[in-house]
Amino acid sequence: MLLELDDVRVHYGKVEALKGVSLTVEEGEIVSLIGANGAGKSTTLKTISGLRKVSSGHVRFAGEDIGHMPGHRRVERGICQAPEGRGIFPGMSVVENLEMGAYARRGSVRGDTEDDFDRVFQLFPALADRKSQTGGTLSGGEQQMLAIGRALMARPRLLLLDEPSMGLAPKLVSQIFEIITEINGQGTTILVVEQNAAQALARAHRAYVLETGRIVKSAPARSLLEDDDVRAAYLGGRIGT
Amino acid sequence: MAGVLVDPYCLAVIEARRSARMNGTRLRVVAVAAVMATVVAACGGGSSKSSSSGSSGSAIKIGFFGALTGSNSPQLGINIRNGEKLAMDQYNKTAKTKVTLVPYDSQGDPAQAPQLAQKAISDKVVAVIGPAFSGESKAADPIFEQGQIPNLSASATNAKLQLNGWKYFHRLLANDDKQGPADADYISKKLAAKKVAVIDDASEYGKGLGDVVRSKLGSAVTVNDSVDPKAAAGNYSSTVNKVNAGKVDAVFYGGYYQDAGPLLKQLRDGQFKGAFVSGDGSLDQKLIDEAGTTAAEGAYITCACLLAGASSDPAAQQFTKDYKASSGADPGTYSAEAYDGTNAVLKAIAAGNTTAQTINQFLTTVDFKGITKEIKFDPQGEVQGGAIYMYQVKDGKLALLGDVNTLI
Amino acid sequence: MNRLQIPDVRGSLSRSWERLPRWGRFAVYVLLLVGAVLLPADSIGRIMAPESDWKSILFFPIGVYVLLAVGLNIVVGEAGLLDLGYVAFFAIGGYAMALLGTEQGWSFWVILPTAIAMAAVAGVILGAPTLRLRGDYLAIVTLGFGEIIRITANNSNWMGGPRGIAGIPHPPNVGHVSQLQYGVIDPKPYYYLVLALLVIVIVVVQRLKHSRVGRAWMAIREDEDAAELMGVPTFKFKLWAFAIGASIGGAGGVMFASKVIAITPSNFPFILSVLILAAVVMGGSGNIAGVILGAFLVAWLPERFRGFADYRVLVFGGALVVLMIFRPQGLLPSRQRAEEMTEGQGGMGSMGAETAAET
Amino acid sequence: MLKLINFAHSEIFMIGTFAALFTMHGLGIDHAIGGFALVGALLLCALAAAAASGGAAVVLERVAYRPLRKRGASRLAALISAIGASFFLQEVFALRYGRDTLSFPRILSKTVLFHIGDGAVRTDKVLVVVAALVMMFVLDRFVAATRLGRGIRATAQDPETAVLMGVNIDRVVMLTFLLGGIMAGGGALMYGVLLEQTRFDVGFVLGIKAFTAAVLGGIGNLRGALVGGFALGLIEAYGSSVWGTQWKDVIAFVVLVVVLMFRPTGILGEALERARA
Repeated sequence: MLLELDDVRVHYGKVEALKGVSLTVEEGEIVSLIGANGAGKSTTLKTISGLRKVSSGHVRFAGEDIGHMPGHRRVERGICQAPEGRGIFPGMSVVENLEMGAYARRGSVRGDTEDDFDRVFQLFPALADRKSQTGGTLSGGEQQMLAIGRALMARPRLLLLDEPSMGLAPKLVSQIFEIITEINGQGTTILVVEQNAAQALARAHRAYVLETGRIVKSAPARSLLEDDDVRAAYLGGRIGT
Repeated sequence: MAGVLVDPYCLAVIEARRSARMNGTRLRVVAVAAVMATVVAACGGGSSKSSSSGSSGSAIKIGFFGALTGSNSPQLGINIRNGEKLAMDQYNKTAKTKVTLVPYDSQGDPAQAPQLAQKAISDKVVAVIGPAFSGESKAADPIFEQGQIPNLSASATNAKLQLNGWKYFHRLLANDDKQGPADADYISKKLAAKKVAVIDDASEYGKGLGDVVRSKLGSAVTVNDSVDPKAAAGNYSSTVNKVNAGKVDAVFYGGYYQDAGPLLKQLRDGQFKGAFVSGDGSLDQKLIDEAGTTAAEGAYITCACLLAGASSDPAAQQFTKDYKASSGADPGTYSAEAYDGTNAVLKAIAAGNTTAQTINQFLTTVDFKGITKEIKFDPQGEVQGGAIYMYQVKDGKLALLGDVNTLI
Repeated sequence: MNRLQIPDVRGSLSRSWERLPRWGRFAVYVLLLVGAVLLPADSIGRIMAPESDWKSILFFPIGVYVLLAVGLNIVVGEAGLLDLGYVAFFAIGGYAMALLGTEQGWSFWVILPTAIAMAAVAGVILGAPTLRLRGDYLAIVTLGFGEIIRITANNSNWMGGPRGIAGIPHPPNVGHVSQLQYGVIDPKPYYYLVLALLVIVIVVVQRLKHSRVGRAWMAIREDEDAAELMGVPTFKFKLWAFAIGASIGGAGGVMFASKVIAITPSNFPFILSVLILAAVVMGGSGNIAGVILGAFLVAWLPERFRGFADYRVLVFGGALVVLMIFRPQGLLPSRQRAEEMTEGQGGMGSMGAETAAET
Repeated sequence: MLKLINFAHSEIFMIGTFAALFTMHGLGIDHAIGGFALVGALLLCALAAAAASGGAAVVLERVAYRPLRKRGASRLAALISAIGASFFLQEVFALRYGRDTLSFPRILSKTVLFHIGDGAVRTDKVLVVVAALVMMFVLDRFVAATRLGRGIRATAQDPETAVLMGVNIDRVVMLTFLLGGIMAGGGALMYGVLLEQTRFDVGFVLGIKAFTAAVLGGIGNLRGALVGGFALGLIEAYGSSVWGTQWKDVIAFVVLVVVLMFRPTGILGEALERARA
């Protein structure tokens, strides 16, 4: 088991945002987390990354309890997130943004990251043409690619993706998910949070459904695609590709 | 606790702290802690102090009003307070009715002056040495006037104060209407300067004095500048450039020594070779420390005050010795004036006048030979025959050249 | 967890306040007012200010600081605009009183509304070109405005230059009641005057706060962009906040000048802006009771500890740091503000992401 | 850089001037020296000033900023905390070393090299300008090209994402303060050499000027700060020669307002047009 959340509770002030979330991610899987706005999806990812404090419960990564570890050390352990809204550093160039991805690997020098750059530019050829452009001037799709590419620079064992399809044209959405599958194929475990449940469920191995801070369903992704409740709530009754 | 007066507020605080601890609520402890620390510490300081002044309730109180803390406190406060204290200590050695000194530390801030003047009235002081600054005088003197407390300033030289028709106002040295022209005369006649730069520090005192010099010198003033030393942050390069561009023979500076020192240094560094003249605010050994002995050498400084240490008069030398024994330092600017002023009040008390009104009445006729001059007040409260003295920096020391009128 | 404990206690206080019936609240207000009227008593003064004159300091600095803090709170606490030059409006009021009183011979009661209007206009003049700026940019511009007013006064002969203006008239006496005879010696009438003004200001401000204007300010404070998108004319309301805050500052200046008779530019230093801002923040910006408490402490503590003279500023500085560490939301924070804080996004933007601490 | 007005930065600078002064006293310098002795002495003073200022900045961050950051306090609270720290530090030095100006010994003979118009170009001024440019250049390169520099910029632009990239924010913030302190220390020595004086409140006005310059150029933009500094200096020099020195601050602020009206984020703009929505 690569990642395990065990009865995790998180508070914002007096409001309980996560009311005992338990989930697991196995090595090599794509797991998707679906749910409505405000269900606690992003909070779950932020908790795994260390941006939110755990009030109670455990977060285990590769057998180690990381629930109280500062966020930057979790990156060193191999957890990397492409955050919601992409979190591109607007004042930095594409290359500098990618270099930020490799930040946690202390010893990294240019030679060492050469391969990583190649890999990212192979996955996202569009970025290769815009190396020296600043992050703020990229289009939404390019920014999303940059965010994922940047996360890959850390050579993560677990890649967390928060709403990778948000605000993108449908064609780009499929493209992004194809790439996600490809990355997974190269051996990276992925936990993806999505509102676009159709795409997420189609690509994932397993999925969890989150409602108001609780996991209400967990099943293989395919079976959820057939689930009536899920279809009614998140798929608008229409099944995507 | 014995012997220390603990005022009820402090007790309340100690009590509150105890109950907070017993309740054990973290909130209270935390919220009150910061304030508490202040209060408790201050209660210690405050109460020991009030015990010392409170114990001598029967003695006659004479106030001191000026800056004991704050940026001008060495010159316009501590020098004066020490002079006043010396006079009172000497008096107490022999007198039956003792006098005590009650300090009112205004920090030179006119905004604090009214409440302190009010406090002096309710403390029933019979006279006040001060206020030290002209600015605070304007705020405090009307209150002293209404409260009928004679006040004798050893340092406030603003030339408008005496025009208010105040009966309780006195000062122990000539005002800026005398000092300014003396400076101007010295520059134009003795130094024979054709072109003069007049610079002031944009303060009430500095600009006031500078403007008097400007009007007296007239067209000889070819360069003018007004620099707030705070805004300059020690950098006078634009002023130095102006002075050099104007190719003047002399510079007059209206301001305080803290700023005159750096200005003088930068003028000399900027190759200014002419004479540097300044007023009483610059009269302090620190001027030389700050400008450096080379740069300060030869600078002229006028003052309506007599720097006792620089005088060869035997009475002044005796005063210098006593002062040093009493306060551990050489008498500074205004120390001797404060000493004379206090003695004027003490003479009134010795003559049996123990109320503010009778002391003030006595002051209208007082006439004795002080350290600095004959102490005798005109109806406006100005000391009569106040001379303007000229000092010059010689070998790193302030040397008295003499009365400006006799030098020209 | 610690963090939760603090608002809890405060919360119970405010809950019991909310449970009070209308007449109960009114009774508390009346009690407070009676307390304020009795405040100048000598017996209180001996405890509160053994080394200064209590009645005098009740007017200045305490009364005036409280008034200024209530005014600045509208700008900082309600609309969320950082103003580092509030002293400018205080100065405008003071100089209006001084110039119109000495040169035109106007009466205090004529000058007061005039000066309030002048300060409000000054607020608009400062605000109109600058209120589109945010955060630090606005802070430095307001700071500059405060300095411009002071330097102009210092270097303009018609404003008396560094000598300032003396002989400012007192307010005219009202009848023969001793509390209303405005002279040099008795500070009590001035205290009652500032108290009366303060009561009026507080009533007006609280009404405003619960009106449409107040809600608009709240929206601006929480998220200016969102407010704009929702159709709140943010610029207009920010300007209102500036003008109202400025006019209260101006009123404070008139009061101050009419009591002290002589004013100079050094009465209006930058540091006064900072002190008033500190009062607002340490009291609890946005909550009028907190702001009053903060201003009271800032004005009173230095007077209470005169004997401590040399260490006053040192201790004050240290206390500010300690207070901000333990109660960043102020001594009596406003409820909405407290919630904003726990969300980690104060009205002015938080200092950075809340990250899991190494605990 | 970190989007907060560090009011206490002036005091960090002030501490640097005192450290430089005491080092000079410690070295027994009382007259102008030259050659290697001068270089060595200046380096020692620079080291001492940078260490003192840098250390003070780090302590300041630990005491007055970090606890607030941990509590998610508003920037206003941080501003007040910094003001408190500023008062505190000033008073410590005022009480310990008095409120009068303290003079530096003359370490460098102030020889006029040549004249440009009425202005004399002097050795000390040349030295300071060169040293300042070198420091700016080194800092600029450091922030642009090193790993820590990237961490600083990332934290400034988006602290939460920076954490996701593995940036230790606490460490970066501390190092930023250290860096700022070291720069202030260098500046303090320059001030000492140029004006040969210091006082407990020496930093106050300079701090406001520095802040004005930074805003004028564009906050968080090093080159902007340089441009802003030069522009401010020119405006003040021009203002004081035309209207008199007393008006220079008024002129500087008026220019600032005009600039900000047309360019709300300074001359060069904020390096980081942070998406706010």
